[in-house]
Amino acid sequence: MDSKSTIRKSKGSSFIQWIFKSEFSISILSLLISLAVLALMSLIYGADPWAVISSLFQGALRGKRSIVFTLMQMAPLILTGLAVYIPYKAGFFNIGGQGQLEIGALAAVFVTTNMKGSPFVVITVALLVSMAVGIVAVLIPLFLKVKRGANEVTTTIMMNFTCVNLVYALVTSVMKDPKAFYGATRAVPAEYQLMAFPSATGVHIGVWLAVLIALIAAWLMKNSVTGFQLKAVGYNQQAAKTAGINVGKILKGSVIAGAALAGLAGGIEVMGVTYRVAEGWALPWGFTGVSVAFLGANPLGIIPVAFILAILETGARYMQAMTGVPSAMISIMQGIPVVLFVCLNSWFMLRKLKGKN
Amino acid sequence: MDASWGIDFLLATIRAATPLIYCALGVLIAERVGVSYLGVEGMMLTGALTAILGTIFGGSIWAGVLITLIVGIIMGIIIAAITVYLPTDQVVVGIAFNLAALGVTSYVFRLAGNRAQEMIPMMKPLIFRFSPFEVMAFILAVFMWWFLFKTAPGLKMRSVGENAHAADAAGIDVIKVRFITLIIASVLSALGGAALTVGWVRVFTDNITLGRGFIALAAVYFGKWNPILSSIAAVIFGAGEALAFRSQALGSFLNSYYYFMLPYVLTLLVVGLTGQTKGPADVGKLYIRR
Amino acid sequence: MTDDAILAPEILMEDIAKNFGNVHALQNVSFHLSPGEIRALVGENGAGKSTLMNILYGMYSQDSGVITIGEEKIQDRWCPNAAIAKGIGMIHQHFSLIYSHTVLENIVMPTLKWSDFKPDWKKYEEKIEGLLSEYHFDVRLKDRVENLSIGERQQVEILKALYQGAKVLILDEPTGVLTPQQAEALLGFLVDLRSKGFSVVLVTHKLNEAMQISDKITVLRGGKHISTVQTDSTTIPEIARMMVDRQMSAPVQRCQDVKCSKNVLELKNVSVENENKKIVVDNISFTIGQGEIVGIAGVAGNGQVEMAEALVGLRDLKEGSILLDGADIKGWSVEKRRSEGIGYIPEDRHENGMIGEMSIAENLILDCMKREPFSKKGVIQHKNIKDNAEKAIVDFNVKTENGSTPIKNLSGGNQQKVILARTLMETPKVIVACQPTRGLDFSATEYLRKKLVESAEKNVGVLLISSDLDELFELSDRIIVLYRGKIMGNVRRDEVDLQKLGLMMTGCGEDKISENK
Amino acid sequence: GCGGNNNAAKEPEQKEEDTPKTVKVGAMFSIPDPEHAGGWDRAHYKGLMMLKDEYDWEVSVAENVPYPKISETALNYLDKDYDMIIYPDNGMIESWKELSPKYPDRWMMMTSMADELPDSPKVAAFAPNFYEYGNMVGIAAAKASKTGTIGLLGGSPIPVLKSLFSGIIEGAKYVNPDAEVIVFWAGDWMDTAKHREMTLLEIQKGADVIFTVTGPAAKGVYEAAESKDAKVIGYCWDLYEDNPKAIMTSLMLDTPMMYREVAENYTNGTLEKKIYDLGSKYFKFADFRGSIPAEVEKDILETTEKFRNGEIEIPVNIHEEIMK
Ligand SMILES: Nc1ncnc2c1ncn2[C@@H]1O[C@H](COP(=O)(O)OP(=O)(O)OP(=O)(O)O)[C@@H](O)[C@H]1O
Ligand SMILES: Nc1ncnc2c1ncn2[C@@H]1O[C@H](COP(=O)(O)OP(=O)(O)OP(=O)(O)O)[C@@H](O)[C@H]1O
Ligand SMILES: [Mg+2]
Ligand SMILES: [Mg+2]
Repeated sequence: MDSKSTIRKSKGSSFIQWIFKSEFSISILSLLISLAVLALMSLIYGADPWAVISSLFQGALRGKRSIVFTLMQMAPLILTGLAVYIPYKAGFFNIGGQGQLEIGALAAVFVTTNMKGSPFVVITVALLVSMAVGIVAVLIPLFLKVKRGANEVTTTIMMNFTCVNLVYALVTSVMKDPKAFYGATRAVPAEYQLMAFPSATGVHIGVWLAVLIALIAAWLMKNSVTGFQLKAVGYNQQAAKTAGINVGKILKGSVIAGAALAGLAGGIEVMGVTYRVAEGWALPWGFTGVSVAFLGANPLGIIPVAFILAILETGARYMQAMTGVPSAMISIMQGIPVVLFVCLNSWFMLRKLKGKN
Repeated sequence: MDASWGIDFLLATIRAATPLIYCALGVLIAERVGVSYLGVEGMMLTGALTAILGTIFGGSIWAGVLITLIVGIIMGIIIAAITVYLPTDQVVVGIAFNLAALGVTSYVFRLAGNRAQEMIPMMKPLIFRFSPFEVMAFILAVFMWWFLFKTAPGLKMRSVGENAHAADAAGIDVIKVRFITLIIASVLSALGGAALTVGWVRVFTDNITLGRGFIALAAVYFGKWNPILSSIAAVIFGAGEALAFRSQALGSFLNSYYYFMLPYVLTLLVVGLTGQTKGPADVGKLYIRR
Repeated sequence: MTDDAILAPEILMEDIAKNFGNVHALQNVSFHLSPGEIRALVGENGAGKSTLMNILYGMYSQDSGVITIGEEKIQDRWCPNAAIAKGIGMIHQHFSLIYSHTVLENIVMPTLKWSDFKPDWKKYEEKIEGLLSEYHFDVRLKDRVENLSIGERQQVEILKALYQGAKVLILDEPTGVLTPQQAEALLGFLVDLRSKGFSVVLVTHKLNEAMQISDKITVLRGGKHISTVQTDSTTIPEIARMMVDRQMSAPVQRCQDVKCSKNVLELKNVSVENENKKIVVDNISFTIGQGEIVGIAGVAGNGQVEMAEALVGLRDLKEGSILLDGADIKGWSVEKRRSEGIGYIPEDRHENGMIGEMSIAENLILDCMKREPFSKKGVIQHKNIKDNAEKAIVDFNVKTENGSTPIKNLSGGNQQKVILARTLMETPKVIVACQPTRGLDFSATEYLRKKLVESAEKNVGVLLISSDLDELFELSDRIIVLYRGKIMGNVRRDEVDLQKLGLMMTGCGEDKISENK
Repeated sequence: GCGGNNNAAKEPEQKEEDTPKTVKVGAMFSIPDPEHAGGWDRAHYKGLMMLKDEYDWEVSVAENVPYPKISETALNYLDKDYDMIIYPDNGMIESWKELSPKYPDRWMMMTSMADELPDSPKVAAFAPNFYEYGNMVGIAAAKASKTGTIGLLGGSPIPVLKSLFSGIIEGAKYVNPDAEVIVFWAGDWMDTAKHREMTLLEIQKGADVIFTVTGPAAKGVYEAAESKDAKVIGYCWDLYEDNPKAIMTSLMLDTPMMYREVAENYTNGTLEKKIYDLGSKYFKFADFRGSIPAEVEKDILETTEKFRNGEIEIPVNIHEEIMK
């Protein structure tokens, strides 16, 4: 086949083509366009676009403290990203990360505020319980999917609202700290908060735990029999079943693993950063996790993508505070790059499919 | 509890249900042609804003509705282009679109300045004490049911959602049908937003929809992708909301957050009990012609 | 338009080219179809037959080339709609039916107008009833398509095309899924159509079908038009030569007398239920000996698939037991059965046999990745998997660049070779092969049959489920006929002829047949 | 000392050498767009802007700061060498208590109710006396109400509102011992539609004067009041523009006066570590613009004036039962 003849620019084109085709370049391109949009919006609003954009990066990357914030923001995103990614590989679209996260966080608070013991034991138990509770939050959609064939996108969304409202109901009633001004739980006692590591940096160990989990997941996906089976089930359940793979086990296992990680994200966040669960205490980490999983495309990719989205979140807040642009720009900076990436990526895919190089 | 209490409860129920019905019809028709429409929340928010801005700067409620229709069409074209022409994952696009819409609407609202903060005039009731929005919602639901299940174009559209390849082979331009339907779905969702702001609370505030788009999604599911059943589901959810408002007046001990769980728990229950849970077979699947 | 005035338009496709990415599916192919003609379109897998017809029907758009229909040159905006309006109807290999809709809705839907808000269902129904009686079809219009058998679904497809006023009927491998009787009836029907003035394009791998009814045969090879010949002035070997452009191996010869020393598989009073709790395999017992090939004949839907699935563990037994090498395999998982020596070639390779997105190498170890050397202690051994793939590609003559190619990029025949390689890799005790050559061109078919025979010669027991009676006669030592889940006959191949088999398949038991004699 | 971000701090330091140091203030709001939000945030926003206009202080406002990001935002200001951090929201009290001991060289202000001061030399709370504020609202509401029923709507039952609403109840009882006060909690600070519906319910139960403490959702309350011809007493800032038909008047919290005090004391070095109790002299009614008969207006103003002078004493009686 003489496919090579269709390439237009022949000289040195392979590198340019590689750049052009790789997902990495698409993410850079969509980031650049988003920044241009941001600049335009600042201009319209009457702010100095350059100051806005530079403060975005300053806020996320300049100085030790900013980097620490960015890293801490990255941790829940890695975990919620995996919480979407792992079940998705097996054919289950878990949009319920937010509910699993919030209810997991509440469980961690419950354990740490009620249990006595050595910090190591209590922290471990709290994190395990947050994972278990995250799993509980996915059982209904999982059951409905397996037994009834119900579309899990919708059921997990419904579980999100159920869990979040349940959490708020509890923090404003039975779990409310009587001394708190708003509906909030008691704080995680100081000795049970996640310690910083290395201790001078202020980065809590949850961040490293999240990165470690992503690395392990990457290794498992590539090298383990289970990872192989997971992919097989995700691509073609019927064929996997015919080949003797225990589809039910793999599917349920992956969904449970995902929900556990989302629950863990909540545990880590509440024990490492916020220390309390309150009304409206959480950012939409669960939803951002969907973007993380899709932009990351694999567990290794999830780490840098979570980092980039953490930069956007941390930086955008700093940008808003320092330049006075509307806070709306924070959510704009979280939505638009993702939309752009998905569009550009599939546009290139479509061109490739249609054979127009 | 006297008769007026009943009537007020009914009115409150209908008020709360109306925006849901528009959005549910939007989601429903999109899913009927095989596109999952998670962007409904963002579209509703967009409509909520444009209706208010249109009314304030255009001088009348009907100007607001008109602007909402126009913006709904434009946004519909954009959404349709992204989800129909490009092989994107509809769920991811929907979620990211919602985030972006949240930002863009509050940005535009802020840009619009102090005048945008004004309260717009009240709509006159059309029949009894029901506003034109409310009456239209029910007419639309019945119309859509008739359209989808009794007419030829309805059959053709449902075919696209059930089996896009078969529809294509039957000479239906799948892409075009999905494209146009998504525009209609967007307009309906935007109208849902308008029904919330112009038809109900008469102001816009940031993120005013607060997840109502997703409740509409639940209503579609609950109503088994049937316009009338889904609208009834929306009314049930509306009644739940109206009940939640009244929880204190009734001296309930339950925290109001429990009431807000109601639509979702109900839907999950129905799904679990009836087992009739599958929508159109091709929802969410891409279709690419070569 | 009156019924006796049907005259199909003349069709002229000139210099059609079509690429899918780097694949040149069609290169300057010309195709001329006269009115009232039956044309057979043949070629190996991937020759471009379906692509060419899809272009004619407007499903795909050609990259270059011109189509003329009747007098009119087709401009752009050619789509199925326009094709239908020009009287072209196509029945795809994979049916284009909407399963949750009724037969009536399926048939009428394409002709309905977008502006028709009050469809006159009564009128349509009457019109279709007319067609039903004219062409001797038998389907109930109010049934949902999901409840129909494959044969009935095909009738619906044909009805749909006729109802739309198709005068040119394109059928893509229509007999692949039909039983011999159904296929025979279909071919007769097509001849009938010709006499009414229709023209027909029959895409097929079965050259005898082509010889039987066509006026002309067009051969495609590798996306190129090789030749179009008058049917009565050619022979099957000549066509075959044009199709493959290389020396054909001699057809498989199965040596007659197999000495079964020992049974590898034994079914005792096996009953199986389907999803609706209906008994579909009803108290059947038989054995397969070492090195024996046992063919299962029967009209599709008489329990063959369920029986195979019960054997490999995808379905539970209602009653009875299955012995593998004397051991009861009750309660064994699919995986265990595989590793203990039940190989399986599923009926639908796209659905059940392979994972399109995964590479050849990965598909080759799909059912044994848990075992050494492919994994050790749960860790995948990439190198061993790669080596294994390279060996299999050579051994089984799979046409591909290397083992990391996604299997969906292979032609159907080569996909089937990969599945066969996987099945034979670990020398199973018994192979359950369901329709192993369906949809394959004849060189691939021959290759597969040869491999099956070779395995039998190595003492593997083979259970061959096939709707192709020739195949059964060619390969089997014994043939078992299933009818409504019951065994109608279990006979040595040399004791039975086609006619007798046909009778048994329609429910006449062995005993009755001998009574009649 | 300051926890070590030196990079970010460099730029402003260079400019400092020639010009006298401008005071830098960072303030945080949990809601978006405080300039147009419910009265509390708006009052503080306006007060802060006054600092900018009258004292040339550099004022940064971080808005829509979610719970997990409060300390982060404050730390960003601290790293940029801001001299003063303002927390105008009780919900941020954790961060105030946590950060102030770590930055003893900066002023950190809680401009709402506080029970105790953190362990740092430069902390202060500017706590309006919500009970007295409530008393004045109660007097005005009871005098303006024709039905004798007053509707109160709060976001959620927080301590500030317990004190405030109790004050209203007692104030109203002082004017009209038969006055009935309905208390509803929306359970939420954002849902405009819900606030509207709950207000309608209060009106249905007979309330003709409404008072609400909530966030952006307050607009739903005004809308409901307007549609049923009830009157709303605005919270903390003159809200007349928000709904000229519904707003009877607003009991303003004189935040400019409060922030002026902060500024004066800061410049003179007389700012003290203490809870500044902002009593009734900080509360004053906005223009009634003829929303009620002149004699009622006059009556209200006179009575509240007497209250401010201490001529009238209203007993302190906290109603725990409204906090269910
Ligand atoms: N949708 C597609 N995308 C990419 N390649 C395709 C597509 N359809 C067909 N091809 C390729 O085009 C070539 C011709 O395919 P086509 O389906 O026309 O063959 P065919 O003659 O019908 O084969 P078969 O006998 O297996 O049905 C093959 O190489 C095939 O891989
Ligand atoms: N979407 C596609 N992408 C890539 N290749 C395709 C695609 N669709 C079809 N093909 C290729 O085209 C070939 C012919 O397609 P076709 O649908 O006729 O299948 P087939 O090989 O004849 O198998 P079967 O007869 O079992 O359906 C296939 O073997 C496959 O390799
Ligand atoms: Mg084909
Ligand atoms: Mg084929």
